[in-house]
Amino acid sequence: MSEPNTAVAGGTGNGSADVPALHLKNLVKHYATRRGTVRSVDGVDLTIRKGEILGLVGESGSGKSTLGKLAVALAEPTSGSVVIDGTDVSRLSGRELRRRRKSFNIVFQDPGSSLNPRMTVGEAVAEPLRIHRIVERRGEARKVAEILDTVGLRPEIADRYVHMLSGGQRQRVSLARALAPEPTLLVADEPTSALDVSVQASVLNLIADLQHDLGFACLFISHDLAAVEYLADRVAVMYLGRVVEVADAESLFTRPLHPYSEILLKAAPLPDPDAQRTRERIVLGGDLPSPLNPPAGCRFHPRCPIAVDRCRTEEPELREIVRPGGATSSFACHLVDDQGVRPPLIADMPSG
Amino acid sequence: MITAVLVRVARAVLTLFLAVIVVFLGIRMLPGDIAVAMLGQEGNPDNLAQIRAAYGLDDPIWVQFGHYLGQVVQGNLGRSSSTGLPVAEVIGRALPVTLELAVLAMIVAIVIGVLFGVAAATNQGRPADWAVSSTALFWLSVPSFWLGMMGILLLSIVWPILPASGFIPFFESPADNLRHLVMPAAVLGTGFAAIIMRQTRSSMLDALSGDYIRTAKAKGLSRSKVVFKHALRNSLIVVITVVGLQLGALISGAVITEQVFVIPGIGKLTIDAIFMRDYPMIQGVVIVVAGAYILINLLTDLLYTLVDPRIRLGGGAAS
Amino acid sequence: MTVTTAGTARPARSRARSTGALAVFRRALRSPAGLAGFVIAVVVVAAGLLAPWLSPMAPEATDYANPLSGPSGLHLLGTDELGRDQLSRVLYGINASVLVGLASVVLAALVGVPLGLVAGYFPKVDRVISQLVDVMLAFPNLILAVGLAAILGPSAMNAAIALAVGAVPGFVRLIRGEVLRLRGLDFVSSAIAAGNTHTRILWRHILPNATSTLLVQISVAIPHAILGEAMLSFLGLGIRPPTPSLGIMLAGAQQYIETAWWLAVFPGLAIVALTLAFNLFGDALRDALDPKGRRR
Amino acid sequence: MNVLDVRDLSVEIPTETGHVLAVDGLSYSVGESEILAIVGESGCGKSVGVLSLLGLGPEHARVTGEVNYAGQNLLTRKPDALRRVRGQDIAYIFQDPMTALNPLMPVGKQVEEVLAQHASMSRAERRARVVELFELVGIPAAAERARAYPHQLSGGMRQRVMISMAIACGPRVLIADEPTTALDVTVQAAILEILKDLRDKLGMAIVLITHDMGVVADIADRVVVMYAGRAIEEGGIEQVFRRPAHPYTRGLLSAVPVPGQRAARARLRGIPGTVPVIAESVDACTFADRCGRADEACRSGRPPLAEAAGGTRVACRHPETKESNGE
Repeated sequence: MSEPNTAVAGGTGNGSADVPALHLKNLVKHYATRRGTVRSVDGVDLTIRKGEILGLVGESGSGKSTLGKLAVALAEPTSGSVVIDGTDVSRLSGRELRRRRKSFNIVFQDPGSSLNPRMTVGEAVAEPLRIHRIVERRGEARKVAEILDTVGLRPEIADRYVHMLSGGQRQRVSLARALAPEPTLLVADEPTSALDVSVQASVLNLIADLQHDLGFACLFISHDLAAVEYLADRVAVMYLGRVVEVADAESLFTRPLHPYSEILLKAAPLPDPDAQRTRERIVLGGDLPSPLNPPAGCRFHPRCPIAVDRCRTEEPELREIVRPGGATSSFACHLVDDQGVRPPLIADMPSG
Repeated sequence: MITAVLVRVARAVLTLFLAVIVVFLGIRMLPGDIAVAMLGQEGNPDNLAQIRAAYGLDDPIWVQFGHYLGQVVQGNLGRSSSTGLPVAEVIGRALPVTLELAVLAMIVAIVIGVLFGVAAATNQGRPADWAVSSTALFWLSVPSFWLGMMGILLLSIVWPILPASGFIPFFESPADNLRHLVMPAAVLGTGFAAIIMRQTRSSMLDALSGDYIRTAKAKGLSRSKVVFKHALRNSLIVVITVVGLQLGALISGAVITEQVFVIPGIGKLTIDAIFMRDYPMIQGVVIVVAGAYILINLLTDLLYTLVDPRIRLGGGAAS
Repeated sequence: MTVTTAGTARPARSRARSTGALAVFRRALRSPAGLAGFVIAVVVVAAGLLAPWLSPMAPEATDYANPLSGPSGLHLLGTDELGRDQLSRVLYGINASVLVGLASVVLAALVGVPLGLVAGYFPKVDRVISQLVDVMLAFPNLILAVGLAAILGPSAMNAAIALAVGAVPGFVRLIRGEVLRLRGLDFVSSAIAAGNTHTRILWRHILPNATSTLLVQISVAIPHAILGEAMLSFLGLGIRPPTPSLGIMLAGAQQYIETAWWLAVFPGLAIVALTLAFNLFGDALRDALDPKGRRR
Repeated sequence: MNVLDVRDLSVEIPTETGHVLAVDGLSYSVGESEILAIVGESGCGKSVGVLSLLGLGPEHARVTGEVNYAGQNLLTRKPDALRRVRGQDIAYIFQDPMTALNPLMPVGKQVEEVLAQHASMSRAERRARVVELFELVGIPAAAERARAYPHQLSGGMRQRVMISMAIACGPRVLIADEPTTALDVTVQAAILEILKDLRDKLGMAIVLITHDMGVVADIADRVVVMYAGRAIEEGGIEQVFRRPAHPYTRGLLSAVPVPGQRAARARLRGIPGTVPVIAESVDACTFADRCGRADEACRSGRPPLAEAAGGTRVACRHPETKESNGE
């Protein structure tokens, strides 16, 4: 695997500004199931710099949620490493891992199940403070009120149970809880997709504001391209357990290099009839293959409109190029040349 | 699929093996000397020594177990200490009686249980549902042996139409056989009917609220097709499991029913053996019953796999 | 990609019901059947516990003048072959049934709940525990109880132990299933991510969310245990005479069923009242926890 | 010409905590070959509304109003007559194609069932027709797939099965209840293409329920925006997207980040507050509590649907007049 040279090689060093907030090295997670081995994450290299939001997009079954869990040591990798602030946390266990959990945290998709129904909001937010001994008991209530205030909740809410809150409020509490120990890395796994459209906006705004104020690095996982475009500095695209493209958001959304990135972008309907109906359309044939048995060669080749023989046999490595304007992009596609040029996709394929 | 079945079978065998160990050790953990227990306090030392030698009680316990296991595998369960008859033979005579009772009871239970369960579910919230559900709840609260006594009181004494006790083998007189078994089977069966009815009702309600039921309705299918072709079949999967589990409980129920109606089946044999302190017999009966129960559970599991294509075929797209 | 929509007509409010044990208990009391069950249970249990004060005579006192006499002003529920007062004996019998029943359920829960918690949370331990549970389940419930009672010898305490052993697998399986379900929910992942220890996750995050399910299971296990005690005593393997027990009374009544129907009827009715009350309330609890009755 | 005409539809659902007025005086109509989108957030009554048209809504729900189809009011028809309409004249597809298909029946059989119910065909004819239908909705290896069980198919294939089931008897109206919500975007695009294609080929009217403005923009001809059980704005999609008059419609549109406008980094504007649960029809605007421009008039009378400047019909006393892009 070639490593993006923006990353500090090896991820050594300590606390210096160059150490990435998160560095995933050749990360693999296979699950044994009754039907065989699911290759959920299958060799991912990814770096998140300090204070940056990296958007991770992909469809169901792409392994993006598993990647999120690996990144905060909620799952143990089959191989590879998860380096946070210079330390491989995937191999830590017990007390040391628990101590380190102060510096990275996660919020989940479903606000209905991500908070303990038997705890009040205050208890939920105070718990990480107690575990990591951040405030003394006396100052706890004040600290909790303060944290609730930063996520836009009134202090009275501390006495309520989760089932008394709306979805949006619950997601704010989740954020408050996750950010209470002031982590340097936050993984947000589809934090808005279970919410109503009108509520999604305020939660996206909140994440943007909090990130701006607190400066944590964020892995923002979503299938909602628009949300990712709104929030992320850089974007990674996953397909069947592999990252197929990483680029700054501007480049990715204006000129995607990998065919899958482009198809994904064009499949998301725009909330504007004129634009939506006049744009070039590419409808993917076939289905997402099973992660039990990913295709040989490039994993996308069975659905790729421009696949050639080489794609069927040889798996493309992630390559990095510097694009006009100085930004860098990484991609895993044989058909993109070093100038970032690739054959156009055939438009209007017959559906099915 | 085949490996899954083999794994399941292997598990059942392991469970049976462990069960045999438990029974074997359980009997040996009895307070006091088995030989004394067998002979009673009057046994003289010579006899005790004889018994010990005959049953190998002086050997180390693993030797005894190895010996016993070897015998069990060959189908030899030892001799009764009270009558001297081979345990396997005695059980062999009692088993068909219990099986007949159990099968009759199960038929009663399934017919009544499924029928009324479907009726209650399809009339949810209406008086019919209320009546059926309350009756089932009441029936669950009635001890079966008391139900048996009440049956005898009403149908054999106050209004004598059925015999109060006893058993006539089927091949001697089928009619008499049935006359003697009607009441025990009804008593045992209706108790389980209540359990099956409740399960059928709740899994039917579950099935009826499924999205695919809405699809079936949206297709314009008639109500009976929706209920029987779509909902019932899906809810029966759950019912099958429950019926399988209840078969074991039915064996327990038979013990006491046989006691009340004086039927010479496994249940009566067990209780008599307990009071006679006939340990080889107790050991034998418990192992046979456990074996039967493990077999039933195994068959239920396999049946389940057969009925549900999601388990049967596996594979397909991950979802 | 699950987006909550109005696909089902359930309004948001009903989905947000609290599943806390206390809330479930209160909801159960709000249903007429649940309230009735609770009231009857309280009355019958109280009658049993207050037997020494309520019963007109000592349960062993014999009225040789009136053996096997039917219900009358003197003996409201009649007398048995020794002329003992049935009402007094029934009250004492309820007392014994309730004590044995409760003791066995408490015992079963004390053993079963920790085992279930551990089995559900630690997959490696689960293999051992589940295999043990399988072995226990290989013996039909009552056969197990009968066998154990035979080994331990007849006594109230031993009956409770024998019944408890039979009830343990139910608790283990239920709690294990509940832990597995809860473990799959994000709040447990969130608790791990917050840096909690396993003990604290089990104790503070998982157990409190399993209490209502446990409550339902207990309410189901109590009538089971009461019926089980009655059966063991009926077979002569439970409470030892002359201590009055409903099961023993029924066993004795068999002999006189043709002449003294009251001996068979009243103790049975007492058992029915007791179990029915608990069953009614247990059902209401289950409905209160899960209105669709999906869980068993 | 209108194929389906819904007048003043109300649906009241009893719940444990009192009843809920899920739909409150909803009216709309859809013409031949027209795609009408009903859009709104969860709990706004859009699904209950269309399910209640043919008695598929929650049990014990009280449905009032008129549902006019082929010169008859469906709400007054007997269950048997209604059953003949279902699947034959008006067909449905649902959100989650996994749960909407019977897990224990091969998918081909499930499609055959509709044919058996409404068309007089032999078994062989039905089977052949199923293969034809599968091919029409783009299911490869149709004959083989017909024998598969739902769990053996992917989400996209399952939804294609649902669609083929719905169009089996050539219905005049297809009601699609969030047909792509459970699917990935690339699959969503394919399913939407199929729906458009079928509309063109078969000329049926489609009522599409969705919460996604992008889907509306892609496929609909007209749109009804629902809020708390009521239609609050209605019009051709050009008008509704260009000059939404209701503050809620505007809020919905500005709450979604617009792709390609990253450079502007315009802040998203959510709508404060939450959707209320309505117990009975109130004589006021139900959006007033979340609306910045609400006044006494909004709280003291229900605003009627009236023509707005932008060409839509809107239920608002203070409609917006500017183009939405001009903000």
